[in-house]
Amino acid sequence: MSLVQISDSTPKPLETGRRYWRSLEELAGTPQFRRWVEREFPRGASELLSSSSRRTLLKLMAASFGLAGLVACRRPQEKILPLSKGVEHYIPGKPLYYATAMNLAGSVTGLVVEAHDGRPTKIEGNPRHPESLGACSAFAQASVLSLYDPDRSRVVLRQGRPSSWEEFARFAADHFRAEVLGRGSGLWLVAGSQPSPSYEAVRNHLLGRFPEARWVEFEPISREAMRRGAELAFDRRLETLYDFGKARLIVAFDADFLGVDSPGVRAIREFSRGRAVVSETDSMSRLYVAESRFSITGAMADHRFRIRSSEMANAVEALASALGLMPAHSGNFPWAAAVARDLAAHRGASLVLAGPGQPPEVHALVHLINEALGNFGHTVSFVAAERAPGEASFEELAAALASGRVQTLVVLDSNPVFAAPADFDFAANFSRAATTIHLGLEADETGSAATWHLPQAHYLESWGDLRTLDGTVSIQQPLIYPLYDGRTPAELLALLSGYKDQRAYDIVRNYWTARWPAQEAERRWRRALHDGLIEGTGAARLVPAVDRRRVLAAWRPRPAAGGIELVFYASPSVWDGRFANNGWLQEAPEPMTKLTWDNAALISPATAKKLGVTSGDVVLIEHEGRSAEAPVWILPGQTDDSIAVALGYGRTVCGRVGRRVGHNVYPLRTSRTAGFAVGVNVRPAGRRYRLVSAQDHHAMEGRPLVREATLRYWREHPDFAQHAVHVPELKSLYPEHQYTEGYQWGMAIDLNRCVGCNACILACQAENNIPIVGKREVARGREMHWLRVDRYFTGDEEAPEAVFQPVACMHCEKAPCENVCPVVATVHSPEGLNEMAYNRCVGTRYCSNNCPYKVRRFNFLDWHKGLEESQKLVFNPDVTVRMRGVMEKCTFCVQRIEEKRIQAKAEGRRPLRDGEILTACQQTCPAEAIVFGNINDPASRVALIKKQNRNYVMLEELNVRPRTSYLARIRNPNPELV
Amino acid sequence: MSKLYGVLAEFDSPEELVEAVRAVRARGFTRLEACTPFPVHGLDEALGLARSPLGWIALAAAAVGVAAALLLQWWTGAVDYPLVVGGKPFFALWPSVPVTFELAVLLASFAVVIGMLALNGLPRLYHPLFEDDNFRRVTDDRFVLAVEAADPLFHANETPALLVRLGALEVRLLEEKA
Amino acid sequence: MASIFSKSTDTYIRIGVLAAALGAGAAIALGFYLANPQVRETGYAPLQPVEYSHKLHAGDLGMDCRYCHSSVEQAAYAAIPATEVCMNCHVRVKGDSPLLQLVRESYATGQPIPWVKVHSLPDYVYFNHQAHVAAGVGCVSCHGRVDQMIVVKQVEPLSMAWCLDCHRNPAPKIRPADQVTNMAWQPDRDPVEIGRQIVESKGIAPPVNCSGCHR
Amino acid sequence: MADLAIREPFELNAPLIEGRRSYSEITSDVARVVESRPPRFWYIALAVSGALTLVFFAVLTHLVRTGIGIWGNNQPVGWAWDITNFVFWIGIGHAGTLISAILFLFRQRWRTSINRAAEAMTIFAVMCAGIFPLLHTGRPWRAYWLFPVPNQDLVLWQNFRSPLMWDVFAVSTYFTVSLLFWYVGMIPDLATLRDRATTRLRQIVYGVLSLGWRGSARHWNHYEKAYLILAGLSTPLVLSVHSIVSFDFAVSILPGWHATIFPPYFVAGAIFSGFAMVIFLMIIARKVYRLEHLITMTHMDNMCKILLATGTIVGYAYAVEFFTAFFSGNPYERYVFVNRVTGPYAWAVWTMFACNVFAPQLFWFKMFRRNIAVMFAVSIIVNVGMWFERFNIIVTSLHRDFLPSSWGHFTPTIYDVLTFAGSVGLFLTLFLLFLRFLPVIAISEVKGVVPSPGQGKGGH
Repeated sequence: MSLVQISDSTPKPLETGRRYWRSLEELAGTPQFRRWVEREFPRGASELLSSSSRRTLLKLMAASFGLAGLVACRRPQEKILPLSKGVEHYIPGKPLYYATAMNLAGSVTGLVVEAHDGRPTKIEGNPRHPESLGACSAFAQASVLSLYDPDRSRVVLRQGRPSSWEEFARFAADHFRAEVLGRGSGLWLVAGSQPSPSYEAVRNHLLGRFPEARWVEFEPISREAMRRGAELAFDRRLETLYDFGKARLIVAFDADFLGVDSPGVRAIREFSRGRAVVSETDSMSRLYVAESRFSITGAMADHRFRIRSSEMANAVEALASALGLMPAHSGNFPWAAAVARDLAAHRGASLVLAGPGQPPEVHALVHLINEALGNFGHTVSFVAAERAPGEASFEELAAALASGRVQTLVVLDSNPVFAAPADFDFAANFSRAATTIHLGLEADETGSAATWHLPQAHYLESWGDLRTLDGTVSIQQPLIYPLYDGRTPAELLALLSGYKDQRAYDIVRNYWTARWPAQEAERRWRRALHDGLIEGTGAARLVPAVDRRRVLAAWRPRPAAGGIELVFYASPSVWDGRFANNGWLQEAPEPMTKLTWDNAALISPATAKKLGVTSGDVVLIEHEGRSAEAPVWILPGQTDDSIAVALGYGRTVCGRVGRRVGHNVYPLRTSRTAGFAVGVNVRPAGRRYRLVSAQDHHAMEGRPLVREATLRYWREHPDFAQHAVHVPELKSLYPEHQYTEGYQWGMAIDLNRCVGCNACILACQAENNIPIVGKREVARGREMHWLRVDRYFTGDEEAPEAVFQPVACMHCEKAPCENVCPVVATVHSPEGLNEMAYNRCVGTRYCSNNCPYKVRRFNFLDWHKGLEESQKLVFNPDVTVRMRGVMEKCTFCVQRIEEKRIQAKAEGRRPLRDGEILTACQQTCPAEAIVFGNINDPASRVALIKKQNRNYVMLEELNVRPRTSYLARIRNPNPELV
Repeated sequence: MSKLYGVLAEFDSPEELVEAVRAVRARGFTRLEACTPFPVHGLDEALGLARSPLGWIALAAAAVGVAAALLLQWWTGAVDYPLVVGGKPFFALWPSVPVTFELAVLLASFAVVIGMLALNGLPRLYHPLFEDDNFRRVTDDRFVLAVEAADPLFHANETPALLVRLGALEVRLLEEKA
Repeated sequence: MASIFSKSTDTYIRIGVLAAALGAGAAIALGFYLANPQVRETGYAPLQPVEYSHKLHAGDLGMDCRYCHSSVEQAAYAAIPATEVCMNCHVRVKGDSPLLQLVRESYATGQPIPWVKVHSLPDYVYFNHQAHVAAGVGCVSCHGRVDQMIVVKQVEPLSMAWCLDCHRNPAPKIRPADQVTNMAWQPDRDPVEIGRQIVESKGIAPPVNCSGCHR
Repeated sequence: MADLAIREPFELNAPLIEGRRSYSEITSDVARVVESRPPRFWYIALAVSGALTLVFFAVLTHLVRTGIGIWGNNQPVGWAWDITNFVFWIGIGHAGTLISAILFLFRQRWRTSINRAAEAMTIFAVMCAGIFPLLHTGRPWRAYWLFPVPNQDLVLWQNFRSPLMWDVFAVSTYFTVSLLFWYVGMIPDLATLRDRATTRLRQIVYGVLSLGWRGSARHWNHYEKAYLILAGLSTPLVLSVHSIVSFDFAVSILPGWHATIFPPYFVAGAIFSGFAMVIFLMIIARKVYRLEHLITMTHMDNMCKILLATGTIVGYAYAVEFFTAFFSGNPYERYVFVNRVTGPYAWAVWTMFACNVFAPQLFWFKMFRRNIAVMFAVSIIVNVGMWFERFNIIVTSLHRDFLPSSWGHFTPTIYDVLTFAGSVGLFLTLFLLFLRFLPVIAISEVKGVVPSPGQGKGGH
């Protein structure tokens, strides 16, 4: 991709203490940029027709002679735009890496972002950061695409008409005065959860100026129920922290802690370390999951109990009573006793948790159980959670709005008009406030309804700081100057409140340097920027005592409610709707259903039979007089009479990608049924709707693709994985090609660690410029993901087990694809890579037909057609952007291999170190399931792993000698329960 | 100014033509041309034509084809730019068979067709015989024997008479344009 | 009636066939000549917005390539220098020359100078200056005697075939590290011999597989 | 006149040419077709097929401009109708050379009335076929990389291990040799047309095309030798072509493709479909141009027998395929065949069985072998069936291979349909033009098999 060209056109730094790029802002305006853009993507003939280039042509003819000259004229003239002034650390074409942090609904992940010539192109986890440990989630990986989203709001809107920050500043100066707002009794502010010290300082300054103003934190998907539960148990507002690494035994009640219930990645990393086994003698943790929706956590479970969310309380109660914490229980939970015994045997090393969808008293009871099991201080700990001064609940805001007591409503980085609980009819009352101000990345449902809409700066454009649950603070530094003149929430509050610092950079820098000794300040600041976190931050861990009386007093036994329940959950693609316009996420298959570009009402086969519907039938769901429609998708393993629907779809005021994608079920979700609603009425709407799944077939057909065993079986048959299939003695007609020299690249994927979180898919997409194709083309089976995660169901249809298997090009030593390519477009490198030369490919698709793993992807159409300039900036310049008509596939991130190799050459031709080269998928994998390296070096990690007895090769009997092998999945069921 | 080409005798069955040819050659005539609408078996022996050498030409061409094909596949695959393809050898005989065979057949076929035309002196759009109006029927239902004037035994009166005796339907002298 | 074709027809036909054959041969030969990268690509020498003479700077004044193209040893690109670099000298030297008007403007306004790219490779080719300089390939090997060019001109085809010649047999193009930027290097010994020794000592083995250059 | 009949091993006692025909009658019978104004039917047919041809080129233009995506192909079904059509047409293209070459070597004289048309059909079918491998590529403007021409930029060559390369050579060789064979065979007849020509234009055109042929014994001597050698070369060639086409599949590792019986199985199928197409075209030609006495019931009858034989061989091949799949014990192989008869494309497989195996069985009965209506129907049914055979081999094998996770489904788009229909149009257009301007029957050869007026001297 000739975007590498931009390398020579890096703009000059901003004149602040800290220097950083503002390339687009600077270039976009200039004619040079426009011209560069035209040269960059030449319009063929038009090149010669424009008078200016005809002059060029004459010049060229003068400058060159004869045929050479004539021919040379056909070359479109490319411009090189060098800097005017140099920039420290910056070498054109060399990527730079900056530490920053991302906030998703209050969960913070520390990141390291790769910038090519001023363009952030790739997000990685920050190894120093406790919530990342080097990994990052699919959301983080995809967030870079949102940065360049051309549908982001670009201008200040007043009553929907273009305005300017200047105009707004004049308005604010005039409006946010004591004379107008008085003590602020009519002023309400709603904000998404943003745990940020400096931001809170500005906020508090504003609330200080207007003491009667009310502050509301609104997150459609929040941990509020957990905080309330803690309040109930400890009579204090606390955040609960889990250490899954220390837990040898985990019992999860409706808690998808590997999935959407903890959007960070620490949980996965800790959990998967607990599952890591090298030899059959090792011990591994055990996971019990009781849940209604079949989640990826459920897929990892050693025992999974299908229980409706509305009965989860009874299940917890049953466990509590089995542990002797409550009077004996009548409910029918046969496993409770055995689980209780198991827990009792793991005092201090076990962990019981409930999902954020469960009511406070359930969380309180869970705290009681954990305390009784001696888990406090080991696997469970707490930190204080402060409230903002004058913090009010969303309910109060809704009431105030309804009664017209809200004059001025400021909405920061939040979309309540779309996502507010249905019982508040917030959308209707929103306009009752005289002045509404919305700051957001897009002019969404709320923005378009507000008096003022202000473009917000993307986090990659923003200065700030972010605090994780455990109190660690990271500095958020921008990678690029705001593309569309956006501002951060802190900047807006500073503007409204006349805070001493007005610019995000000053706000955060001065906030921290003021807290440090002057002579230390600069060093510590630079250190914080470099490390991505501030030393010495981190809240004190508390181990309070549970007020057992309160907990039990608050507990009232629930009769098992009849009817069908409706469970709401955050979409692993669009979360609460905020990523709706992110194509990468929309196209990423939902881990369990493999659905793309949609949400659906997930129901069990039995329930489907009962309702007389099948996948694709639209059903009308009614509850308390509210109703919404959604297409049905039959998901084996769903709990009967329980419907799960992902939130966040069906956005109406949204960019081109996400508008009207999927079905909006917020209209069914009230403040009391945030987690689930019981007794909903479901009936077929008599319509069908095309749902598109990236995987049409869900059984392994008895083929030994994913190999698994119980821990016990493994101990009895250590080599079960190799003997799953008989491989006859294979002889070759020809002398075999030997791969014994130098580096020989290979990969091992541990199926016992992979949790199917999709992070690798998104990482691969970002690293390798993989296009999205849209729902229609996915339906035709033309998705382009180089790396896919296959999900198979095993066992009985109602209560199956699920396994995940990441599949990318296996780089077979005897690659069947290579033999059949007529033009040697795909051949083998001396280091065992199955190379794909796009520029040689004529596109016969024979290779794909002959690939037993079907990992090759063909550009059936020009997927990059009509990209806007800003979208082209996300491309990784080290990877060719493939044109229509050529085949492509996983390259083992050859660009990363070559980068390190060249670096090693430059450093005196030193050998490459093991682990020096990380593939994109490996680097981001929260579960550390993927290991890549030189199998020719017996000491390398990958070579050692391939020696393990769980190691096997998929379709080994074909004798294609893949370089990627798998480690068999091990389950660790409780002997008492099998 | 035109000179005599020879004498033309028309027959209406292949058998009579063959008979006539035998008879004429028995009398020692050598410069004969016998034209028929379809291949008449026995006629070439009667005329004493040699066996066509086309078989050898085809064989030689096929051999060239085989050599060329093997050389091409070996040189491009193993010498000019050896690439590891599916771990296979740079050159092996079995995978080379199809191309080799096809190329052999291709060259042989061309050789045969071109050889046939060359041996027959075709294309030759003009020939004295075409000057004769009735000669056209030779591609329809007539069997023609021409004795060229260039033949030492040729006699402007004797020869036609002879042909008439041999059962020719019609006998004409043919003038050739200069 | 007479024959359809006159006697001469055959002569005409034979001549025609011969001519056609020769014509076709000539056309093919010409096609190959035009398609030859050496012919097609070399000689490109666009005029630059600033009349910068490499002959003057690199040749007569003997400046080292790396003074301006400073990133050549650390990056894939031998970047065009920032205006700043020009001004390092030209604040004093010829500070008021009209030829440098654009340079001074650029320095003042921060607007880049729109240089025209001369040596341009396809988007799918990943040439890396750092690697080649580290190996000891002289600038002159690909760029020619830039120190003698007033207007920079492409002298090599920069085609894949041309790259491979050297990747298959690097010795003739390899020189001691300190001679890389020396345009006029004339060793007393046989340069190929020197190259061979360096290739052995450094263990230089240029890739000839696809992903060496295409990713 | 039975004593004058040429006795054939194939059809025991029936004259090849009905009624006693003199040489000139035969000549004018055939020449008439070219010399007289074509019947109305010809114009109607040409209009229809011509229109389809235009559609064909329109679709192909759209294809090259937009991409393979306009078809239904996908992952895992990388090949679908495109290659199905290719194999279909190549198959059709087999009867011609077979009749001319193999039957010639076997001295099957009854071939003389049909070989010319059959060869023409071959050439047109191969032309249709050749278009697909070129235009099914994602970047057809790079398709020249499939030919070993020196490339000065990349110095890259081809991969001669790839069956697709073998195809390139096989198909182009087959086309060239068939063309030569056809043309050489026509030279004497072109001379006949030249000599009968009444207009100057025709005289010149046929004059040039016939290269000055004058039927001299010397000509015939070399000519017959050449024809014999070409026949000898074409015989292994025609067998090799479809064998190599079958390698495209047999050499891969895909269950349902990776089968050793493919070469004979494909060749039999090709002859089968080829003869079906010849019957189809001959029935039309003889009717429209009243050539029933030259293309006699005997010919039709013999072709029906070949249809019966090859159809039965094909049926046997199907059976063997299933047997080997089950006998192999290879679960993937087994699944493919279970899936063929029970899976989403089962309807296509059963269509194939019905059309290819059962329909031809009618020809065990003489009444059907002599019933034009039945022949016509069967010839069409068989071609439908053979198209489905290729569809089944390609699509049903591809859509469910090793990993169930990547199983998929293929649904054709309107462009798939138009492309195929268009290729049929092109084929018919070319054939109609052939009927109009070239000798549809090998005049000189037919004369060779009718009794000579030279009585008693007993043939030749």
